[in-house]
Amino acid sequence: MIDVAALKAHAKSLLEKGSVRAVIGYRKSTAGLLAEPATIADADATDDLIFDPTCVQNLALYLVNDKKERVHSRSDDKRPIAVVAKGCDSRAITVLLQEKHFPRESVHVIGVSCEGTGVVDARKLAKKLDGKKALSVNFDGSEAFSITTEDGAQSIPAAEVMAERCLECRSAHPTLSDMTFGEAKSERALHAPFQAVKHKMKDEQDNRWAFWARQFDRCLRCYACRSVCPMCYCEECVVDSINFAVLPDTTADEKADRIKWIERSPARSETAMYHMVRAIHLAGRCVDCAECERVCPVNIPLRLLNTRLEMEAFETFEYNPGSDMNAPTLTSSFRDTDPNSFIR
Amino acid sequence: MANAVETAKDETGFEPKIVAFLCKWCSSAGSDLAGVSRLQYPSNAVPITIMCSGSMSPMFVLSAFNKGADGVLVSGCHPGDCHYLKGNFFARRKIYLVQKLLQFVGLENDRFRMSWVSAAEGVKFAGVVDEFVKDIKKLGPQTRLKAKR
Amino acid sequence: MSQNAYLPKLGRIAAIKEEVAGARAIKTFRIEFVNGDGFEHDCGQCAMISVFGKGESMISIASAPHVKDYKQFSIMRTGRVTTALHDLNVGDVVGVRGPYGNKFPVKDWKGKNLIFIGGGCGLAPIWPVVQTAVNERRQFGNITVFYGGRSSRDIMYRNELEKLKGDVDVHLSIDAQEEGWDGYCGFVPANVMTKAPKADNAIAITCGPPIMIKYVIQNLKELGFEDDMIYTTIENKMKCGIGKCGRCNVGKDYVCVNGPVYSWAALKDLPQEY
Amino acid sequence: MTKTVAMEKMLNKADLAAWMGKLDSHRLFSPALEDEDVWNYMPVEEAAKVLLNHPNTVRPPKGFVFPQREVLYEYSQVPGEAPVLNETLPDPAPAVVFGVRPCDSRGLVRQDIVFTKEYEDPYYQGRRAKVIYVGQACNQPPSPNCFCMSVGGSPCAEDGLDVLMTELDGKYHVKALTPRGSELLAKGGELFKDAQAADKAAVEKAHASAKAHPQRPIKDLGKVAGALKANFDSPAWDEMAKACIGCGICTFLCPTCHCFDISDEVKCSSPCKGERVRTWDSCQFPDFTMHTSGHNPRETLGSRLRQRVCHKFLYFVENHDTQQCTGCGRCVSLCPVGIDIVSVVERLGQP
Repeated sequence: MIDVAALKAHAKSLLEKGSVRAVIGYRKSTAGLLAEPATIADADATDDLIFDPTCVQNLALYLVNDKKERVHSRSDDKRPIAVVAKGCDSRAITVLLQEKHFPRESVHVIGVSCEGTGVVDARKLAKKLDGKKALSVNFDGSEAFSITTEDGAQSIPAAEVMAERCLECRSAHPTLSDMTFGEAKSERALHAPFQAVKHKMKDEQDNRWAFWARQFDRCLRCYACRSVCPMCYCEECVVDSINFAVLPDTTADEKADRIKWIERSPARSETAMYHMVRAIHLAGRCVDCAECERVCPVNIPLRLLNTRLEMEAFETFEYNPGSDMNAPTLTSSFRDTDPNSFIR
Repeated sequence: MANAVETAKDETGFEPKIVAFLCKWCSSAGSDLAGVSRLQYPSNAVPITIMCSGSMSPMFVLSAFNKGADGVLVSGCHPGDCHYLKGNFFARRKIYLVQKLLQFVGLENDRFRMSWVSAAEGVKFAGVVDEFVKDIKKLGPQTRLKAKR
Repeated sequence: MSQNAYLPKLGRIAAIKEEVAGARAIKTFRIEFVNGDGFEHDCGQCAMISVFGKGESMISIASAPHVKDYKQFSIMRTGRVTTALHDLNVGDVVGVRGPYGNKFPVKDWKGKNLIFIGGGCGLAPIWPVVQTAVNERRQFGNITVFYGGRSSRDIMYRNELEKLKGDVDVHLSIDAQEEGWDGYCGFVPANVMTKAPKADNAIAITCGPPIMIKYVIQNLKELGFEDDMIYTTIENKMKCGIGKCGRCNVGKDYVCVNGPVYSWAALKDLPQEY
Repeated sequence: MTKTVAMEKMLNKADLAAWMGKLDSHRLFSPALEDEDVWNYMPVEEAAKVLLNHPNTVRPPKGFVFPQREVLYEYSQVPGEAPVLNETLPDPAPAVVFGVRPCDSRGLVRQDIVFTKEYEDPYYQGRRAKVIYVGQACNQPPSPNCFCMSVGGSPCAEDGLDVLMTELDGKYHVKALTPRGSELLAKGGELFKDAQAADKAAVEKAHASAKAHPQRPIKDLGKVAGALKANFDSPAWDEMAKACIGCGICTFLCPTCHCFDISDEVKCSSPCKGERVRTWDSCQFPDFTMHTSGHNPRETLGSRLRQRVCHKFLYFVENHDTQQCTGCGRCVSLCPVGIDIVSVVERLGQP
């Protein structure tokens, strides 16, 4: 079982020694059950740090945001920033390192094991509790969560309220870290990998289109899926085609000739394009943290869409995003044995 | 591209609009050869020359469908013949992924195609287009990803 | 207003004058309304100009209110819409809706000395005030215009400024020395300091790059100008022009309705979100 | 909203469907599941299946009058010639929306202020005139993050509604609040019985018990604006926005947020044909305020969080003497990273 006190002590000593600028971790939220990401720069505030199954967010995102902010504020503090990373978070950090988004020495990774159980799915839990409000969720051995409601604590089999992505997780333990807390349990495999995608692929093509068309029609275009994705770090996204990163030397022609790939209207065609472009851009980069799906206010199954190409990466090209920061990326490499028969 | 897609529609029946992204060094030359050889093949394909199939952005494919293409063809040099040595190998991987995604979302399989056509293969190019047009005619107009305009 | 505020009136480009060439080109467009449509405006107000297929941009009206036959706009080529505008020819038709925003309280300034301080394309928003003051010359005291550009090629309204001389004290400046330039060399705020206009019974109206405005205001205060004697205009991204789209919101104000004209006394209380 | 039109009736729960059946000259909407756990206002397909005990909808009902996409006009222009503009004012069929929570109807009142004060927005007005709102008092808080009473509302507030329904044992207490609401009740005819003194007592009791449910408190609402002004330059804004991902959830799903973008959607480039459309936009997006020059007055996440909170609790109060937040709790519940407007106001909006 993970020793949160030791985690806090480690974070505190890092800040006290001044060896990191800040620690990105989780703390209890006032908004609801799920933890909230916290960037802690004050050693005394490390006591707020928590780690339990409500710590769902992928904190690699905040490394990307931190970099943007440092560029903006022209900070010259060269010390690394520490980040608490679950298995999926650490894979995301590995992809960012692989893409040279920031150097390895600029980040101190505090790996945390999400044990045998992964994190909780708030929607599933709410259903399971049938209207009762969960006050806290804790790890309870390797197969259960201990859940507190007004009526007291109860143990629930983790598999019943665990996030889908955790059920299919192929490497639950951090693949990259400077320090790890918790038991190393890398194999979880409660469900077969890509089970959901494979199930959907069995559907008739016309039905699949009917399914996705309905999902695209419901999209609000709030861009939460893009904003929460650590891999969506582009300064300029295809959806913001009028407003893009403008530098002092950007010419009027460059601004005027910008291609407007996607209209802002939440029409099916535009929304389909938006989600498909994102899926393509994530090919071989998506670490299946499923944050896009979790944050979607209208519940669009984005994980299902984005893991389709991950399945292809893994099964066809034997490529596992976030496993090796020194490997070439999926689309910047090829093999002679790559599929060729689909080409005429 | 919006205008390129607006090719004339045959009054008597459905004439597919195909956007063909052809690499400058092989497939584009192959299509020219088909033309100068006076080969009979359908005129439904609007050619857009790109420097290399490896420079083909998935955005172009999606945008063509968004703007109303009934089919999209990407064509490059045969493996080993790339002017830039390995551009077409990168293309193969990328286009494979795009195809899988389009199919998963539910676009009809026959609407997106890749081919290897060398500068000498005018006949092959004509055949690829001919076959593509026939397959798309069976499907009818592409409505799934097309923007309402 | 019962009319549809979003629907532009149509205006034909009657004349185009190239003020400044190069990467930061400025052209002045004279637009005459089609079909007897149109609107009247006050000094400092703006209008939304449409190039159909490209979009709309908020541009200050550079002609004086007493000119009724046309509206004039001096526009720098900087983005999608302005580039499209620069590509248009005389005779082309654009959309114009407005007028938007508040106005310079020119009527309250009668009998006062007016000091105009402009930089770059910042002369355009205050130009209607200059024109009005010259048109009603006897109603005002001394009129002084300070205006500067990066180089002599960046000076807009060159001929118009020449014509003012006699009625008005004109002090031109360029940033760096050039052959054949007999005006001041250096930045606009410094030029103001060397001529040191008197603050008694005076109003200063300034517009230009934010950094210029900052130093102009600093210098004016040194010269004894009170906060409510200094006027400037601010800008923000705008879409609707009628205080609904929320884009130009600064504090409780919407620049398209409560601005763009501010006295420094009012502006300094506003958050610096412009 | 005056006493002269107030009309109190009782409707058997089983007769709700029959009443809806008599409203067939209107399009009917009620909260229904759009997807698993996602409640939304959907067209009523089977009146008998309508239940009005829903949790708060994910989307507020603002889209009925302020849709996410509105075509302002169509244009077509042959180069060198004058364009032809075709104004596309909406003329929707009349609609009745059931199950509107009081916080959302109070949101509507705030949108009315924005869209009808000074300049009347003809698109908004065109739709607004055609939509009748039937409210549903919240006997139970529909969301764990409700705080309507902390911002001057209540679970049985009537502002913005045409009719307020309150569920009682086996019955609905139905109160017409506007002439439009009275007409709607009149269409129900015999289905409605006059509310008796006992019914009125029961509804008062239900409302009192609804108001007694604990909610997230905001202390000293009257002092929040002043405190926010005083704390405008506080570093706490940046600190609290550290976790913000800059998405549009909080604003798109807010019943009061009204910011929009206007853009051209080109259908054909020559001759130029297209539509000028307005779409929802969000002050939380980084490009919302970016000038063409690249200068961005609100470049940081902190400044954008501050804009959202101050617009609701300071600027709107200064301009219209009321908060632009009705305490529906959506932005709190749906924020991916737990940014909580109540906590923010607690921290920076207290003297």
